[in-house]
Amino acid sequence: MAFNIYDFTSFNQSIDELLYEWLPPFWAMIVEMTIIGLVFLLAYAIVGLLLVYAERKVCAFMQNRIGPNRVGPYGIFQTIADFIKLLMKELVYIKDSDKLLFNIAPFIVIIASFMAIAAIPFAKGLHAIDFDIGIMYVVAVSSLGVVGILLAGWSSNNKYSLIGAMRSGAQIISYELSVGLSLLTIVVLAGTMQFSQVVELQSTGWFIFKGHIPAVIAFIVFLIASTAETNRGPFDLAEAESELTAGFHTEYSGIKFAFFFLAEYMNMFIVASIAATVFLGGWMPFHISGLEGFNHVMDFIPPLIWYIGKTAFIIWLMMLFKWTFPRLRIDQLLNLEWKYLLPINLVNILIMAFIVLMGWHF
Amino acid sequence: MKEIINLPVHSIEEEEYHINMGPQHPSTHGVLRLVVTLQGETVKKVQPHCGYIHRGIEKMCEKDTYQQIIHLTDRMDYLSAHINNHAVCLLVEGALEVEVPERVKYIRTIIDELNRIASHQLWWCSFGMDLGGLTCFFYGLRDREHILDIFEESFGSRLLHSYYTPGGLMQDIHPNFQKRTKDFIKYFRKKIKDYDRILSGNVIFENRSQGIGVMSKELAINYGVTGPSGRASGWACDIRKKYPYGVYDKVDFKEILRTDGDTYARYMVRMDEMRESMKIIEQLIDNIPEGDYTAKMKPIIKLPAGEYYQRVESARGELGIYCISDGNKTPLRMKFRTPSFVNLGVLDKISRDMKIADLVAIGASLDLVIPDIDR
Amino acid sequence: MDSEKLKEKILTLVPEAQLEENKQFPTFLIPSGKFKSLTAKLKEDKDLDFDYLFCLTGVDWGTELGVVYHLTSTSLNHSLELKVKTENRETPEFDTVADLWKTAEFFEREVWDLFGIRFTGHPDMRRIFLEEDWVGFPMRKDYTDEVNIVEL
Amino acid sequence: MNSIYTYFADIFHGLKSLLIGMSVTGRYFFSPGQIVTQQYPENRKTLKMFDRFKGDLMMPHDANNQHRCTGCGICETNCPNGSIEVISDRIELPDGKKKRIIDKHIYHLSMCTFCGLCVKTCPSDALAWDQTFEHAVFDRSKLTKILNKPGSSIIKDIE
Repeated sequence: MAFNIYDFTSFNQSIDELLYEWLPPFWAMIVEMTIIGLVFLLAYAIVGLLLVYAERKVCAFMQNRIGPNRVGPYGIFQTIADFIKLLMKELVYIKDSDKLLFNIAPFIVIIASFMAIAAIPFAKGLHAIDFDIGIMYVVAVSSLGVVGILLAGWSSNNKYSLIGAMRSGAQIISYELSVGLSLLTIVVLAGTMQFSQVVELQSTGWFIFKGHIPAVIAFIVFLIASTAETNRGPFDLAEAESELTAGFHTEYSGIKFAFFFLAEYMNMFIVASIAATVFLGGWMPFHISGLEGFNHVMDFIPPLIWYIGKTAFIIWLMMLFKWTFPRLRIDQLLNLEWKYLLPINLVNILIMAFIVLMGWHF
Repeated sequence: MKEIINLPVHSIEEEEYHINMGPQHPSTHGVLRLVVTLQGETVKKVQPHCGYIHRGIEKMCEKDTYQQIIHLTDRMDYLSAHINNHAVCLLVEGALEVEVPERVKYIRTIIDELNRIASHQLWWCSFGMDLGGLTCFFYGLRDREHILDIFEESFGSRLLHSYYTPGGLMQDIHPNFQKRTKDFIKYFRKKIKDYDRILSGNVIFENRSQGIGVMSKELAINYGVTGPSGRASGWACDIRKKYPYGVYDKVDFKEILRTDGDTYARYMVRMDEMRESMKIIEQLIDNIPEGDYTAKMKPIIKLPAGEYYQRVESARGELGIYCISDGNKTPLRMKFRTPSFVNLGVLDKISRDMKIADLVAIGASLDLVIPDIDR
Repeated sequence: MDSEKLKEKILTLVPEAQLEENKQFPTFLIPSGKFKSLTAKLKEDKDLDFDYLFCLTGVDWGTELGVVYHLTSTSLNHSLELKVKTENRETPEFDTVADLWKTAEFFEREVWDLFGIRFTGHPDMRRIFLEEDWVGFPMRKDYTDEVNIVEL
Repeated sequence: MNSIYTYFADIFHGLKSLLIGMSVTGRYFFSPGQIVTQQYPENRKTLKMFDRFKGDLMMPHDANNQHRCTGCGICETNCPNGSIEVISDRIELPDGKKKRIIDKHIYHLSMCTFCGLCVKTCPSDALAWDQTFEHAVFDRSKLTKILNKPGSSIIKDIE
């Protein structure tokens, strides 16, 4: 296979062996973890900044504007300038707030999103850890962030924040179901929860094409539910700028606010990565069976590019949602989940199981 | 320990709390403060507190001549400044029994309607923004800019024009005025379809607005809610039809009426009004008669002693001016019955037992302009 | 109902009312004692059916304080102007019409705020624009404020 | 059965309306030619205001440094905000008559509401609107301007 030239497995292994040769096993592990941590931290910050910039540019183009264009060429340093500003801003102390929870909340949110990244395969062999229950792990960990949001709203001693946090709690608990079930549909098809295997299985065709209509439905449901889970428009009820001013992070300033801000964008990146990995084949190139020449050309595009392209497409879709639709009301939001998404999802998973049982999938 | 036991027991469902919406809040469109009593997320009571930009325009009018009053009325409802000016001009002209040239009437009617479209565009974009669709805001402002350009070319300013004077106009319209207006109508007929596609037909929007803040016809009359908000409840209160001024009696246009009285009806009435306004402009723009742009007026205007009431249809409803003159060059009392002030009164009534999100939608659909409330 | 008939009808309802001639609308000066009963009849009577109070103005004529009511009937299309006046500048007080026409609730608060005329029976008689601790009533002719009012 | 039909009809109607909405924003995203933003400080050279634009009050002077203002003060009385002050002087003409000329025509831009009454009522057309609009200054006193240029005089025939 042509994409073996882009395989990171041997590269990683050589570093691993080298470290264990030089250092005692304990220290080798520590150093390894530190390296991985630093790489991820760096990638996290860069992706976050890029996404904020991309959001501004994308929404500007949708609104007939240019967007940021003053700091650096095409305004690419705008977000960096903004983060420097946020770093230097005063951290306002809120009277009668629960200080411990107030300070801890942004970290919970950002750690939850950080943990979820660990399981995502960026290319062959390029992942921090390859659980055999990777999908389950990501779903479980990404829903931890709501604890941070609830604490932030609760501890701020502000009614706007509290309403925002409560909305967010109700919302994420509901939509967690749909995210899980729509991923489960694909797990039924794939027969595994390991991300690397899920991707390998798609070398003959992406699951969204393999799984007939149920996979398409699951993809749409996942898009809707994951948009809701990341608290992005039209499901941004927790922030609800025109109703609650800023919702749960009304009282946060400076770097603590930046954490929430960054976590929101990273959550978007994570769910987009999962959608790309599970439905669109992750880093697997696009193949059409029978067209060998075409497939060969596709193989020469590095898997990282494939992965980034697919993720970017889904992120673009989510931005399109946010900048087109008006916001839902809280009861309509729960209606959508419990009356529409959940029943459809349950039926969908049954159909998928039936298809797999009969061997009708490609 | 005993004290704790004897504390009054509140059940969580019954407990109410207050939040301050405003004076600085994104969806009050200015410095209006609403003290909202909430039970969970359900609105139980809304108490508006106004006056944050009360400038005492009525008091200032008592010191100003009638020409000078014009520029104060600009600053009440700044989104339909021309229509406010028109009311003062009609009041003075009616009191002095001056016959203004036909040309002036035509031009005033066209500009009023352009101003109405501009106002409704801004309402549309802020309405979309209040519901969470931020892109609407930019589309509305983008198209409004074309009207402001027309205004700027002819009268030199974009928002507060002071273009009408008692008896006529400050200066004649710019030679480009007709061409630009026709271009705009052509442009906006295309763009208004986008408005419908992005908001009117959207399922989320329909769910957010239908059946929200229902106002019956009797309620609208009792609270005096005029303008598009009143017409959405089925109350035919269009001053342009009932007491025609300008050349509204010569043009063919429909009074948009809806019977539902909810937020969606108020929205659709305004959308249809924009189309009706374009129809009015199309009928008039090629037929502006030649003539003077102002009637002969004395430099110092003194109204005969007496009382005068003049009303016009502003973009938000009935704008009434009640003027008591004692024969001097300044009025004894000038009262502005501004539509936003009256329409605000109904907010508490129709937003009870709705959610906070609905309160925002209802407030936006009433199209309140805060300087118009406070004056 | 045309204005002549309307004038007769009002005069039969309140014989003490003074008709003012040559006005835009039929205008009556109503003694404040009779005002409450008259407004109730104006609203309830099916021949009059004044259901829309379109303007309520507080006026300071120099010596007298008063309120001007503009009423119209949306079904019968006739209008009426009512005035009440008082020479009492210390504690002027009239009956409220906010129970008949809800729109008067805000108008009357505005009149109280700027003219200092109280309305008995008003559900929420607070200042509307100014703060509660504001001294004086700014729209009165004898109101002075050296600091904030600039004479040109 | 009917309720099931409406359930699915609702879903498809909803999805369709959402797709229509997305097509609008999506279309604008892929047509950057429709961008309307003006790049303000960069386009200063090409940015031209309409000739009727009310930016700043000015007193036109001709090549001989002569203006048309007689100092009658009508603009001052007509100004609603007191943003114009006319300080006039009396000089003796060679034939013994006294004539009023302006000493200073002071204009407070900070108080002006651009109502245009001064320009309209001026009997000798001495005032006009200027099209400048960049009025930002660091000191408020700079907004008070003297409209007649130093050493200027009145054109002969103006009464």
